[in-house]
Amino acid sequence: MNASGEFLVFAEFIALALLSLSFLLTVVRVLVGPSLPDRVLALDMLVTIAIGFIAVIGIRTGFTLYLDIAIALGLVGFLATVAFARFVLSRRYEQEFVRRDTLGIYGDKEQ
Amino acid sequence: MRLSLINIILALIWTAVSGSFTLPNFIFGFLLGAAALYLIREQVGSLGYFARAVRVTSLALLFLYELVLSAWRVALLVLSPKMDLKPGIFAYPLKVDRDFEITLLANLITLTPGTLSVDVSEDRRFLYVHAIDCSDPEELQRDIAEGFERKIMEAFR
Amino acid sequence: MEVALSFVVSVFFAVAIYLMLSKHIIRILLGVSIFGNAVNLSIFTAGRLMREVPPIIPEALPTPEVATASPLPQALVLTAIVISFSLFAFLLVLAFRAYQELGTDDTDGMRVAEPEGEPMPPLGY
Amino acid sequence: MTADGQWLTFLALLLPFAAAAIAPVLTKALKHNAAWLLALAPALIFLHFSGFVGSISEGETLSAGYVWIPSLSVDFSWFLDGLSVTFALLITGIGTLIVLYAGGYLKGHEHQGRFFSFILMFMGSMLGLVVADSFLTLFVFWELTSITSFLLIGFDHSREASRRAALQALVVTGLGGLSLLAGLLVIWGATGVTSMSALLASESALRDAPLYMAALLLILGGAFTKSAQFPFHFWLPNAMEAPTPVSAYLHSATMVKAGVYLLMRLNPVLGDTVAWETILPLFGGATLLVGTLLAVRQTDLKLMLAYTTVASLGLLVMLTGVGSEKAVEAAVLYLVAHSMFKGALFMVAGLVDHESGTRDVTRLGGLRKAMPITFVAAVLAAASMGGVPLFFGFLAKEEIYAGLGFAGGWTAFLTLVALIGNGLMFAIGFAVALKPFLGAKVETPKHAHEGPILLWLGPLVLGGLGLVSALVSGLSHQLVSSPMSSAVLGKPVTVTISTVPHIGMPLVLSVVTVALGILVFAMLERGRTAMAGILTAIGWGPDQGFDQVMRGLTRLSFRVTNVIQNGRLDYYMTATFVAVAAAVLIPMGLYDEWPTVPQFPRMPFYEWTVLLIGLIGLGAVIYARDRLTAIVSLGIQGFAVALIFMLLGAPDLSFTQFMVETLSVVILALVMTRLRLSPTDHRPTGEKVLDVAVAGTCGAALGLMLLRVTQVPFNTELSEFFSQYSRVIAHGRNIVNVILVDFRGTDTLGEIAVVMIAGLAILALVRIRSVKPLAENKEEG
Amino acid sequence: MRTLIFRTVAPYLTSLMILFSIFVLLRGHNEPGGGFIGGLIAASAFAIYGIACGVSPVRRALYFHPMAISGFGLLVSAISGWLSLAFNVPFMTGLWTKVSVLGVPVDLSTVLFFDIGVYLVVLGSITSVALALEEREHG
Amino acid sequence: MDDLFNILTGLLIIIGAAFTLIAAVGILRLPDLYTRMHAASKAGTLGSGLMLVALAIFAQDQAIVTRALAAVVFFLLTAPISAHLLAKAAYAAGYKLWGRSVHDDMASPASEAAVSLDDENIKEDQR
Amino acid sequence: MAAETIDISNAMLTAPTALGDWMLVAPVGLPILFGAVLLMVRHETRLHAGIAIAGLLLTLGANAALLLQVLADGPQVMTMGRWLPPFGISFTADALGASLAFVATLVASVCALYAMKDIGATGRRYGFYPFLMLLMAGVGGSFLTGDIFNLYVWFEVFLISSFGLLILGSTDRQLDGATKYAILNLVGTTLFLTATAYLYGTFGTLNMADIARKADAMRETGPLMTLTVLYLLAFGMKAAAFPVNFWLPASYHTPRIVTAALFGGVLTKVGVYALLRVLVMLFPVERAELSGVIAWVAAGTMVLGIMGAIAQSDIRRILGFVVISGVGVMLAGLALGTETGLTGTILYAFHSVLAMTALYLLAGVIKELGGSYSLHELGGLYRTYPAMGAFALVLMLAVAGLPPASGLWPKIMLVRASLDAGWPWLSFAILLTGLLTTIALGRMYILAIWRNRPGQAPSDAATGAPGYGYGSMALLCVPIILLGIYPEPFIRVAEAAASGLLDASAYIGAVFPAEAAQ
Ligand code: NA
Ligand code: NA
Repeated sequence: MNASGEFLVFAEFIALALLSLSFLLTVVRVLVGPSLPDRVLALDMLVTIAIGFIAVIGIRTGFTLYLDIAIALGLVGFLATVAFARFVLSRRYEQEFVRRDTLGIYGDKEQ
Repeated sequence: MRLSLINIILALIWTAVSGSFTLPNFIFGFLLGAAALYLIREQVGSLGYFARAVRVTSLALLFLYELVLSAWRVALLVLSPKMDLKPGIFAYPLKVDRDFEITLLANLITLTPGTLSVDVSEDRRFLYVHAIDCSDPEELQRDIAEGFERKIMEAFR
Repeated sequence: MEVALSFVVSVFFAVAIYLMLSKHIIRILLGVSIFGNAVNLSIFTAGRLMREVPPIIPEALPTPEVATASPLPQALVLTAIVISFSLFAFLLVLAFRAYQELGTDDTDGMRVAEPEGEPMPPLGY
Repeated sequence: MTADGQWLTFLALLLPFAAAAIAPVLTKALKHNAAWLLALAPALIFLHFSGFVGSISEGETLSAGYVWIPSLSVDFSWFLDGLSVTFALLITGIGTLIVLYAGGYLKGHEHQGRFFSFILMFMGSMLGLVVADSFLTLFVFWELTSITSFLLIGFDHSREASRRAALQALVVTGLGGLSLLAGLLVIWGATGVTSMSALLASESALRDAPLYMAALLLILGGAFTKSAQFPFHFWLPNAMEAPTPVSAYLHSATMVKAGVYLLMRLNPVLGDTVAWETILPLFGGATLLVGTLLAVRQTDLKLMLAYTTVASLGLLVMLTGVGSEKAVEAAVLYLVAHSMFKGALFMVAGLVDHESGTRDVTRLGGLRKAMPITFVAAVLAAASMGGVPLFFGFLAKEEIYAGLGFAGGWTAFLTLVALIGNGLMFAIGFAVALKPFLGAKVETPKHAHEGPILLWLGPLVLGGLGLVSALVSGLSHQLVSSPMSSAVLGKPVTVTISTVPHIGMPLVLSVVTVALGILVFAMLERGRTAMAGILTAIGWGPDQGFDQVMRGLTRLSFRVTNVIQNGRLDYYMTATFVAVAAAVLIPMGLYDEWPTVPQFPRMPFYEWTVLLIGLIGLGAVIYARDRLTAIVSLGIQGFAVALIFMLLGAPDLSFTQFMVETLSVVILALVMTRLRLSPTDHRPTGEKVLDVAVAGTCGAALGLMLLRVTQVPFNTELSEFFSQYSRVIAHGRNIVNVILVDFRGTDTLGEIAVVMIAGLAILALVRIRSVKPLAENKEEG
Repeated sequence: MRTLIFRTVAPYLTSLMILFSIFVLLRGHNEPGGGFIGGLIAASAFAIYGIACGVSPVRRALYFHPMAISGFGLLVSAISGWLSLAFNVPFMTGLWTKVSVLGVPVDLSTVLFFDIGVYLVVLGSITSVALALEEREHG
Repeated sequence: MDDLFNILTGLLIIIGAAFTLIAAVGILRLPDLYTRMHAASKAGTLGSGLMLVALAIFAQDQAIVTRALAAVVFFLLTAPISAHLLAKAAYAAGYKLWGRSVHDDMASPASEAAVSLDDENIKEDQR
Repeated sequence: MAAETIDISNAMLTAPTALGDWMLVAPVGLPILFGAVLLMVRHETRLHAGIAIAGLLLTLGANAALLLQVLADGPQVMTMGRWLPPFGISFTADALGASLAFVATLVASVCALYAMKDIGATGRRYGFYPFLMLLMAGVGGSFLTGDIFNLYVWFEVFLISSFGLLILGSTDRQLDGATKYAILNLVGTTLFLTATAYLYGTFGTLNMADIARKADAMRETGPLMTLTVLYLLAFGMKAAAFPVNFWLPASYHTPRIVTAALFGGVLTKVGVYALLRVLVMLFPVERAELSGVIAWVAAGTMVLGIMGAIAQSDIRRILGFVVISGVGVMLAGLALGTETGLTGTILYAFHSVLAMTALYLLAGVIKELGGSYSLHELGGLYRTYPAMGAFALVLMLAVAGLPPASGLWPKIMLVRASLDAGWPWLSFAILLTGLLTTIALGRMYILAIWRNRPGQAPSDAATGAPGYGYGSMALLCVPIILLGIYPEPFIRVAEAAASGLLDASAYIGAVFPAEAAQ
């Protein structure tokens, strides 16, 4: 393997490391929330990271066919977000729920 | 826009039917589709189609530039140890009024620096935009009006 | 790799079962979904693992030139995913309809088919 | 037997069922007069079986039949000897009279045709029982008598007492039937024979078999329940709820005699052992005493007769158990006599009831003028029952005392029992026969007349036969008593007793019996009061016991079922998963199928990351405060699974998993918009700990099993085959897809059927609303 | 969810996804994909359409009831299997033929029809579910 | 030529992954939903887009290039819409802006009307 | 890759397929075709019954032809896609599968007839007949497939179809019952799938004949005991064996009666079938090790089942527990594992399919004429509807194992087999169960049929026209009585099935003819 090839392997390693870290950080946001839209946003972000991850794995293994999965993710990944958005919207009138959901996050801590 | 999409669809159909999904074949299909659209120009009004393509390309390039810039700014903001944020939502008065144009504008705004389209008012006169730095809403409004909105109007009118 | 997967599968099973043991129908359904994943991973692992090489024959060759991941378990898992998804969707809507009709999503409260305090059958003749 | 004869016997056995089939139609057309036609059936069968008497009296036996169920060694075969032919004649002879009697008794009853049908079916079953050779054929007929008697006893189904009596008879005799079945199967297993004729020919094979005791007890279980031996006697008096023709038939020559028949039939192979000679006399004697004492208590004519039937059955069992030549002869004589006089007396009782509207002996009297023929029949029957000289009953009684004798302590005791029993039966027999007719005329609910010929013909014939058969005792012994005794004893014997009394102990005992009987007859009222007092003091009997058992069974079942099937899904799930954990861990432990300790896996860091994300997602689902968080977290683990698939060379799986997870979350979210949100989990801590234990054990068990499986050397033949031929024959480069649509396309066909049906079922779920008034039609979108 | 922005983009997005789904369906025999994944993508497309623009435009667009489409898909798949009957080969045997469409040789096979059936079943069923759930109910 | 492509690919994936990480950090650090969305919809999109482009360059196969570009386009098409929908829904549902937000034009009464809720209500089960 | 370089005979069967072989596919393929068509004409509800009955009768004909073929020539095989076994999915019909498929289709046809009355336009529009057809496809597939993963797929097909049938009507009781049914059954089939994953991981094959011939070799290395116990549990759950039978009493009384009839008759028998197939044919050594456990399970199931029946007031719930009790009786034969025992089990399965279906239909007629299912409220039927009294009697005798109906001979065989095996306690349990069944159903009979309607005039409830019910029951009573009075042909079939299980060589030889020739 020549130098550029070694660089590529190194780059893959770095990229995968960064992506792994990104995954974990985003998962933390899913866990801590605090509100439902925050979690949904983080889930959406996971999909975004996954697309990159797939691309890097495709490069690493040479099996570019993984790209199709990325395309599908790009297309449908946002379906979940749409569904949740729709859900959040439909709960608009349940003010109580939202209050509980947001209590002590934007209100207490930050202000 | 609609015509171009139809053109793309025609191209895709071509690739499917011809059984080889390769870029040259797609481009060939696209050209065939364009020709087909040209044949029916009187019914669908595709006259300015090719001229407009140039302006669309220019819009796309602007967008790409803005996207990179935007990502860079987010990076700086996020990585700065003390984030100094003045976020807020401002109402942007729309000049464009077609659904397609509003949508395009909103999406471009979302993908570019510090702004994010939240909603369009019911009367379609305002676009509500969330800005990460909303200390000067007028400045932001001006940027949009001079930038994307103007380009969109150039490209699609 | 099978070892790691076996461990992961254990946790999947355990979590799925823990959820299914609760009294809330939605939690049970989440458990069902995870249960399905656990089984799918089991099938996949049981067919032995192979890193990264998909069972797809290169365009130029009649058969794969290198060892690929085992295709059969993948096909089995695919079938199983589809089936468990269908069942999951059904269960979900069923739970929702049950909630509508019964007014509860707590299985302790779902006592219509087998109500509490039913009388004994007649003791005479 | 010639082929023609075999065919005729076969027809004869089926004829009652054929007659039963046409009875309703016939009765609809001819009303009660259908009895004359229907009675032809048993009469013809009687004639058919009479034809065998000659050859059998010369010591022949006949067995013939057809192959029925060769796989189970069951033949539809019959065995004709003195015992079975006598029974067949009694069943069909008395059956003829009963059919006629029923024609009169149920005249105008709306379901008379049904009644004929039932009683003819019963007759057919009983007939089949006594002639059956194959064990299982016998058993089938045995059970059929239980079932048809259920229908007959419950004939008057709108009364609770009838229903109770019917069920009771069904349960008690059903219990016996199962015992009999087990007994027969044990005999089959022990001796290898499957028919009575073969068993009788096998000499002492059964007696020497190690399972003799089991076989004996099981057979006795069948015989004692059917023949109403104490403590199973209670169903018989209750069966008096049936219309009188039923009582007259079931309790004279049939049903209850089936047990006795069985004991007599098996005496040559089961008898002559200490167990036999102890158990049978013991239970028989007890039954005799209990039956007579309880009979004293009764005022209802039918019940008085019923309890004496119990007593008589006890006597028969006792005699059969003693098993000596004389005792068996006595049993045979008494059985024949009893069939005749008891049939007659029941019919008399029914006739009195039918004409006067009551059968309470205390409310009857002075009917001799109004019902002279009935009176004659009653007296004739009672004389036989009481053992008055010149009657067949007398022969029986003489032979009983001759058979028992005063030989030793045990038989002396039995003789005493017989003496007391016979004395009491004498009294009750005459009470039934005389009390309604003699004395001053008592006002009865109906104004009594002599009944029509259909009603009095039966009792008169049977009563008369009791006299005639004794007068021609030489002939009747030759044709009936001796062959039957020989059959029961398993060796040729000749019965000689005649109407001329023996001089000696039997005569003395007979005299004592009569004296005792007259004494009791005179004091019957006082005895009745005394018995009533005693019974009240005891306050409990097997009859109440039956109710208690039934109620107790229901209550017990109710409690047990409510514990097991308690309607709580979480309990069901817990039990199920405990079973899962046990199903994996126990065999794994017992058969040492544990996995070996594995090496720590070597994997690149990003694979660890993906696994970690999956595990975090799982944890998040559990710890989620609300369900929405749980759903989002569900997305994480599904997502991780998809990445695992991708990293392990399964793009199709990864693709599908991403799609499916997304759609799962979408559908969850769509549905959740309709659900109220409440906290996710409020189980008490104890329950949570239990659940954690169960889930953890299960998970570990299934994971261990997976690990174990992956340690088996693997045969990759299938996957190799698919790789090899996927492209060259199936024209596809994506092997997974080729498996799905070609190699294993049938799986996929089923899979899409699942998808389709799930879609339809969900549509049905969403669209169909439970019926609410008014909205019904609109909802059918 | 009928916001102007979403409503404007959704139809295009839907048609794009449908195209992509057919692409995935047709190349499934050689590359990752196939009827099932294609069907899922198509169903997602209609779900998005339905969420954005309401259910009745989707129903009108599909013309047939989604469950009827699903039934048709099953029929197509089953018939692909039964076709073997005419060729003295067992059920579900792949039968291949080349036909010329406008001079371009195209491989036709029962296997392809089978996969199309799978696609239709999944499309029909999942769409039916999504639409049924999307429709607002009474009470 | 291969060397150039290798290096380009390597650089693109590192940059792309870095942007993705920045987006993730942003999601974690930024104070409210609306500001976090900025990180996700910009840095995240760019990051993954770059890595897809890297794949296209690496593959040097027209079919792959086409699909990679298509993926980027699809992605650019859907990302802003999901951001918009989520933001709008969250706002309409009552999730407040961060306390130190300086401006809120949507908080006017007119915005009540701006929320057009809920969807068509068709009961028919046509054909 | 030119075609001529490939020797197809290494991968594919080259012999042409005879038309008769298609009888193997028809019991699955026809219902799927008809189900699909029915779905396409979903709104033409008037056509449904006709199409479905036509489809079922065709299927029944194919089943009959298959059964005759199997009885005459031994196991029949068709390997799908022409791929050599074990690579393709082999449908393999032996006497067991073919006979059960036939009986199941028979009762399904009768149910389809009854459904013409029981299922209204709404039920039809929302898929009653497609559900029914696909249920039968699943059941038929389960009985005929020779591939264990394929068996799982057919299990799921009939499971999801049963869900559909169960919720048709959407009353609160149905939804409650269906929830428990669905979740517990899902656990059951998922366990089945898990076990199959382990099996594949151990054997590397899925073809049952292949597994059967490799089991001896695998016994050294593979965890076959654990595997077998897992299958026992999974299929035991499907068969509703104690202690994993909760789902059945929780749900069988909730759907439309025709659905309950079909379920009560057919579904648990598929579980029993799978137990026989897997435990007896694939893992005979393990089964023998487990026979004691199975015997206890059998005894517990039959006794607790019938006690459950005694404890109920609702006729449908009584019947649900009677179904369970019958499963216990069938498991007795599995525990014994002898030819007589298995023959008894299979014969009992025939009986149970017919009798339980008929009993549920009877319950439907009772409800229609008596206005209730509750023993507390019913009565006064005997006087007005003697024919119903007769049907009820025959069916009661059938399940109680009394002559002249179908339950007698299988019970005798099982008692005999357990005595032969030296397990008198098991025969005692069977006989006790028979007695308790007599009590349970006898009580039901006298209370519901004989007794006058509590508190009302006897003939008040006379409302419905029971024509369909009588017709359906009559159709079922014919084989029920035939099995009672002339069981020989049934026993022959059951015996053939049992011996085919015990000696799998014919089955294996049919799938791998080359091996048989050696
Ligand atoms: Na922006
Ligand atoms: Na899932």
